[in-house]
Amino acid sequence: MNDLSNATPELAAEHGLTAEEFARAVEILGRTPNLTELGIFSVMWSEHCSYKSSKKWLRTLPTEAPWVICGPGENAGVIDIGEGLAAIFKMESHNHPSYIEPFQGAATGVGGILRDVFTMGARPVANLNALRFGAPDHPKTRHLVSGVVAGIGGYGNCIGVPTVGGECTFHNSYDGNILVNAMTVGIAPTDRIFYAEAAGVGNPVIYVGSKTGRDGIHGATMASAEFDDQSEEKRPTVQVGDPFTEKLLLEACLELMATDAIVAIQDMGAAGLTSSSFEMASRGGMGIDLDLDHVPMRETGMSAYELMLSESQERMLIVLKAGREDDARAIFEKWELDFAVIGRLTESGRMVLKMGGETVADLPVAPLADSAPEYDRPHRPSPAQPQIAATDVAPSVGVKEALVTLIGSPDLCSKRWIWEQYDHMVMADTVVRPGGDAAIVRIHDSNRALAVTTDCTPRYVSADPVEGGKQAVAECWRNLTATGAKPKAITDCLNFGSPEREDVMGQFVGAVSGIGEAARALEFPIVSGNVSFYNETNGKAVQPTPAIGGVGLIEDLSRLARIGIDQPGLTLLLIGKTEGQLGASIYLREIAGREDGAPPPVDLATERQVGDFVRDLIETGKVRICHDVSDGGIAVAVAEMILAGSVGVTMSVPETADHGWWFGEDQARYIVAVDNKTAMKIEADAKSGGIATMQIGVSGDKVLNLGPEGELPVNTLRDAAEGWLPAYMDA
Amino acid sequence: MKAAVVVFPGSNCDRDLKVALSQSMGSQPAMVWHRDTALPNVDLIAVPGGFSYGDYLRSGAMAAHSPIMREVVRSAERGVAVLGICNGFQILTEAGLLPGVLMRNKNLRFVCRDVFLRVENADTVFSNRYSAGQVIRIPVAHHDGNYFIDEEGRAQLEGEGRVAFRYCDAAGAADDRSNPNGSLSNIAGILDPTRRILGMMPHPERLSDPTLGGDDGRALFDSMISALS
Amino acid sequence: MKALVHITLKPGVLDPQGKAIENALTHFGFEGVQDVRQGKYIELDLPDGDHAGAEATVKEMCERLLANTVIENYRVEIVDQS
Amino acid sequence: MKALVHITLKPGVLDPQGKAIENALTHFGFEGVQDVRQGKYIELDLPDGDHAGAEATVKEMCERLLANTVIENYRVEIVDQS
Ligand SMILES: Nc1ncnc2c1ncn2[C@@H]1O[C@H](COP(=O)(O)OP(=O)(O)O)[C@@H](O)[C@H]1O
Ligand SMILES: [Mg+2]
Repeated sequence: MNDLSNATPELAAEHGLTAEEFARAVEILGRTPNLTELGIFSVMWSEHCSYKSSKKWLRTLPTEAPWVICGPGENAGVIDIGEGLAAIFKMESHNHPSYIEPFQGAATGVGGILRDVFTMGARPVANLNALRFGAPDHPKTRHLVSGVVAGIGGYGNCIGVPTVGGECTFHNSYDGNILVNAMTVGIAPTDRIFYAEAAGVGNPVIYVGSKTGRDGIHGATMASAEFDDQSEEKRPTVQVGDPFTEKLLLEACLELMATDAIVAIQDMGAAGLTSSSFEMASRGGMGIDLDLDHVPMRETGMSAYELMLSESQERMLIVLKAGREDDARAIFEKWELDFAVIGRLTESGRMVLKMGGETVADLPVAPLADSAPEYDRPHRPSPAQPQIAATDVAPSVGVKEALVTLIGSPDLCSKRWIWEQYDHMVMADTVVRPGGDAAIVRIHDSNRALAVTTDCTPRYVSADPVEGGKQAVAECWRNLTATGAKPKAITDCLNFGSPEREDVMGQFVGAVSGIGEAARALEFPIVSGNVSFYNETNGKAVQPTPAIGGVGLIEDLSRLARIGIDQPGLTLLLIGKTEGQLGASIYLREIAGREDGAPPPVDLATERQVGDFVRDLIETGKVRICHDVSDGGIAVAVAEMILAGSVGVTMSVPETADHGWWFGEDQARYIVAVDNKTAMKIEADAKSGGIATMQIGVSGDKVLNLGPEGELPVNTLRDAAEGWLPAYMDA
Repeated sequence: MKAAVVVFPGSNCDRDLKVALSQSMGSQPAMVWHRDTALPNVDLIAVPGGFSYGDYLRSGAMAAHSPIMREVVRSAERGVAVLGICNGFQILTEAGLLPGVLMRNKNLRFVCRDVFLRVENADTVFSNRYSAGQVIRIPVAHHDGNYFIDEEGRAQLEGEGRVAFRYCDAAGAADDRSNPNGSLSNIAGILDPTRRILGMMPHPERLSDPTLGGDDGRALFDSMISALS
Repeated sequence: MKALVHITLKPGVLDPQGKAIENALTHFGFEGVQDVRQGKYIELDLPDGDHAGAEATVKEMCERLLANTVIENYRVEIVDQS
Repeated sequence: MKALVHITLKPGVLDPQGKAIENALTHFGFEGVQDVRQGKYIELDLPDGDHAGAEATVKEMCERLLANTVIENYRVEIVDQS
C-alpha cells in the first residue's frame, strides 16, 4: 500500500472519519480518495481543525468591540491598544502530548502558541500557562508536574519571552488527562499585521524553518505504519521542541515582515503542511500547487502522506510577492534556517500535490472547506445544585485552623516553585511579577502596560456550567480590574470530555452560554480561542475547564495597584456584598470534604458596577493596594495580601461573622488597603452608588489577628503557603 | 564611553543590556552580530545573556568559538573592558578569558528570582559606584550558574581580590541558604587578573529602573561610565 | 564493579543538540560531518557482585529514572572496576 | 563510518547531575549505588575513509569544541557503519 492506493472505509475509520464523512469525501472528489488525500480529509475534518462539534455554539459568542481589529478565525486575536499598537494573543491546549511526554509536550505547546502570535507580525512579550493536574497523591502527578513545568520553562526561557502568569490546580478528574494550556501575548504596529489569506496567482509558496521529519504523525499512526511497515525508524515519533530554532525563526520572520514582501503567512501547527497550505488557499479562494520534492526533509524516504501530516515543529509557510524570493532567502539564510520554494498559487481552485513527477493528490479547495461537517450534538443540561449557606455546614475546625489548611492547600498555596523556574523578567518590562492578581508587562519604551491573567474555577463549572462559565470570565475581568487595568478582550481554551456524550455536551453548551453572557455584559469580547474535546480516560471526563485568558490596558504605570500590604496603619476596606455562599467552595471541599452545592451566583450588573468603581479608585490614585476576593473568600484574600507584603492585619469583624463570612466565595468583591481618611471618603462614594462596603481591619504588626478567632503569626501563614509545593515536589 | 554589545544567535538579553547601557551612557551602544569579524573601536564590550546557540552541548561553548570572540579576545588583550552577564559569563569562561566553569545548578532547576549580592571588590571599572561590603539586590535567571573552579584557582581568585560579587542574604551573610545555585564559595561574579574583565551570573540590567522594582543594578553601568569615559 | 549506561535518542526523534553541533562543526571548517546525535553516558559504581543481577537492576533504573523511554533507548554494560 | 565520542568529567570536578541521579536512585529504593557520574556520548556520521585520519580530526573537534578540556576528558573511537 502506498500514497496512491485507494482508501477503504476501514482506513477512513482509522483516520477518524465516520462513514458519512467518508461518503461525502468520495462525493466531493467524484472518486475514492487515495491514502494521501484521505489523510488530508481526516485532518481538515478533524475536530481540531473543523470545530465540527463546537462551531454552532462558538458562533454565539460576542467577538466584536470598537477596539477589536481581528476576532476569531485568524491565527490569533488582535485588539487596538492605542498609540499605533495592537495586542495579539491566543491560548491553546497541548493536553494529550503533555500527558504522554510532559517535558516535550508542554514545550511544544509553548512553541506552537508563540508561532500563532508571531505569524501575525507580533513580537511576543508575555507567556502564561493554565495547568490542571491529577490528585497530588496519584502516582503520576509529581512526575507530570515537574516535566510540564520544566518543559514550559525550557522553551520560554530559551526563546527569551517572559512567562509571567497562569494557574495551577489539582483534582482527581485530571488523573488520567492533565490540562496544559499555554497563552502568548504579543505586540505589533497596527499597520504591520499579517494574515493567512493567500492572494495573487503565480505567487510563490515558501517553506521556512526546520526540516520535516516523521514527528507526531498521529490519527493515522497505525495506517501509516502498516502501509510502509519498516523498522522503528519509520514509525511516527513524539515531537521534540527546538526553542533555539524558534528564536531564529521569530527574528527572521520579524525581519522579513519589516519589508513588504509577504502576501500571507501561517505557522505549521497540527498536521502542519496540510492545514497551513489548505487554510491559506481556502481563505483567499485560491488554488495551490505544491511540489513535495522540494520540502526540506530530515529523513530519507518520506512519503507524501507523511510530509503532509507531519507535525514537525518550528516551521512556517509563506506566500511571497512574486520576485521577492531572493530578498527573503537572504534573510532566512542569515538566520541559518531552511528556505525552500515549494509551490505557487493558482486559479484552479484546487490543491494539487506533486511528488516524484506524479500527482499524489488533487482536491477541490472550496468544496472540501465548505462541506466540512458540522454537528448539532445532543446535549443534556447539568442538574441544578442547591445553594449552600454556612448553616448547612457544621464547621469541623475553627477559622484559624481552616485558614492555615486552605492557604497551604494544593490549589491555593503559592506557586513560587513553578514561576521561579520560568524566566519572568527577560525583556526587562515585567512591572508586576507572578504572585499578584494579574501580571503587568510594560509596553516597551512607554509608560503604559498590559495586564494579563488566566482564570477558571472548574468546580463551579461542573456544579453549574452556565454560572461557572460566567464566573470564569468575571474573575478574569476582576483580576485585571484589581490592578487598575481596563479589561480589553479575552481568549479562551475550552477543555471538555467527549462531545459525543450528552452530559458533557450539555456542560459545553452551558459554559459557552455563560461565557458569552458575561463577555457581553462586561464588554469583554472573545477574540481568539481553542476547543479541546475528548479529555477523558476510560469514560471519566475531566471537570469542565473553560480557561479564560484576559488582556487589559494600563494607561499610566504610576497608577496601578498591587496586592501586598506594605505599611502599618492602613484600613482594609471590603468592597462588595457578602452573603457567605459556601456551595462548591474550596472551604467545602478542603475542610468539609464535600464537592456539592451551587456555585456563588454571578450578578454581572453588580460585577461591572463594583469593578468600575474600584478601577476608578486606582486610576485616580486613591488606591494602590487592592486584591480581588476569590477562592477561600475574605480570610484567604487578606492572608494573601499580608504574604505579598510586609505587615500583618488586625481584623475587626461583625459579631455575626461565621465560616460563611470568612470563607464564602460571593462574587464581585475586592479588598483595598488605604489610609483611614480615604477609606471614609470611599465608603461615602460607594454608599451613594449603592455599593456595599465594610471596614474589616487595620494593618500592623507581624500577625494576622482574627478577632474572636485568635491570631496567627505571619510566619505560620507563610510557612503554610510557601511550604506545600516544594515539600510535595521534593518528597 | 563607547560600547558594543555582541549578539549571538540565541542571545535574548541583548536589548535589555542595550537599554540599561544607553540609560547610563546617554548614547546607544553598537550592536555587533556574531558573524562580524571586526569590532568597532570601543571602551567596553558587553556579552549579553540568553541561550547562544541554544546553549546546546555546553552553555556558551559554541558562541565562545565564533569568529567575533577572537576579536573580543584581541581587544581584551589591548585592555578594552569586557563585561559578560549570565550567558555572557559562560561564554567568557568557555573562551578562556575567565577561569573556572558554570555547571548545572545544584538542584538541577532553572532559577529566576532576586538575590542579594555582597560587593567584594568596589575598586574596579565595573563597581566603583558601589562600596566594598555593600549588599545589593539583583535578579538571577539561569540553569547553569553553579560556579566551579579547582582549589588552587579558588585560592588565587580570593587571594587576588578577584571575586567581584558573592551571593548572600539581606544582612550580607554568604551561606548555603543564600546560595541560589550551589556556586563554590557563593561566587556570583569574578574578575580577570587585570580587573578589566568581569563575568557575573546576576542580571544588573534587569534592575536598573525603579519601575521594574529596583535600580541597584544601575550603579554598575554608571561605574563604567565614570571609569571608561 | 561499574555499570556503563548509554542513553540515546530513538531513531527519527529530532535531536536539536546534535543538529546545532553539526552546524557548529561545519562553521569551524570540519567538512563532511553527515549527522551528529548526542546522548548521555552514565557510569555507576556498584558493589562487586553478580553481573546478571546488577544488569537487571540497572535496566530497571533506566526504565524508572535514567532514560525517558518515550523518546530514548538505553544500553547497559557491566564491567569490573578498571 | 561513525565516530563514537565519550566525554566525561575529570575526577574531582563537581558533577551536579551525577549527584542528583545518585540521590534520586537511593530515593527510589535502589541501594548500594556508590557513585554516579554523568557524561556525554556523541555519535558522528563520517564519510567512509581511513580510520587514523578520522580519529585525528575528531580529536581536534573535541579539543576545539566538543569537550571543555579544563574539566572534561574525551575518548574517540572510529567504527564502521553497523
Ligand atoms: N502555572 C503558573 N505559571 C505562572 N504563574 C502562576 C502559575 N500558577 C499560578 N501562578 C501565579 O500565582 C498567582 C496566584 O494564582 P491564582 O490563585 O490563580 O490567582 P487568582 O486567584 O488571583 O486567579 C498568580 O499571580 C498566578 O499568575
Ligand atoms: Mg485574583
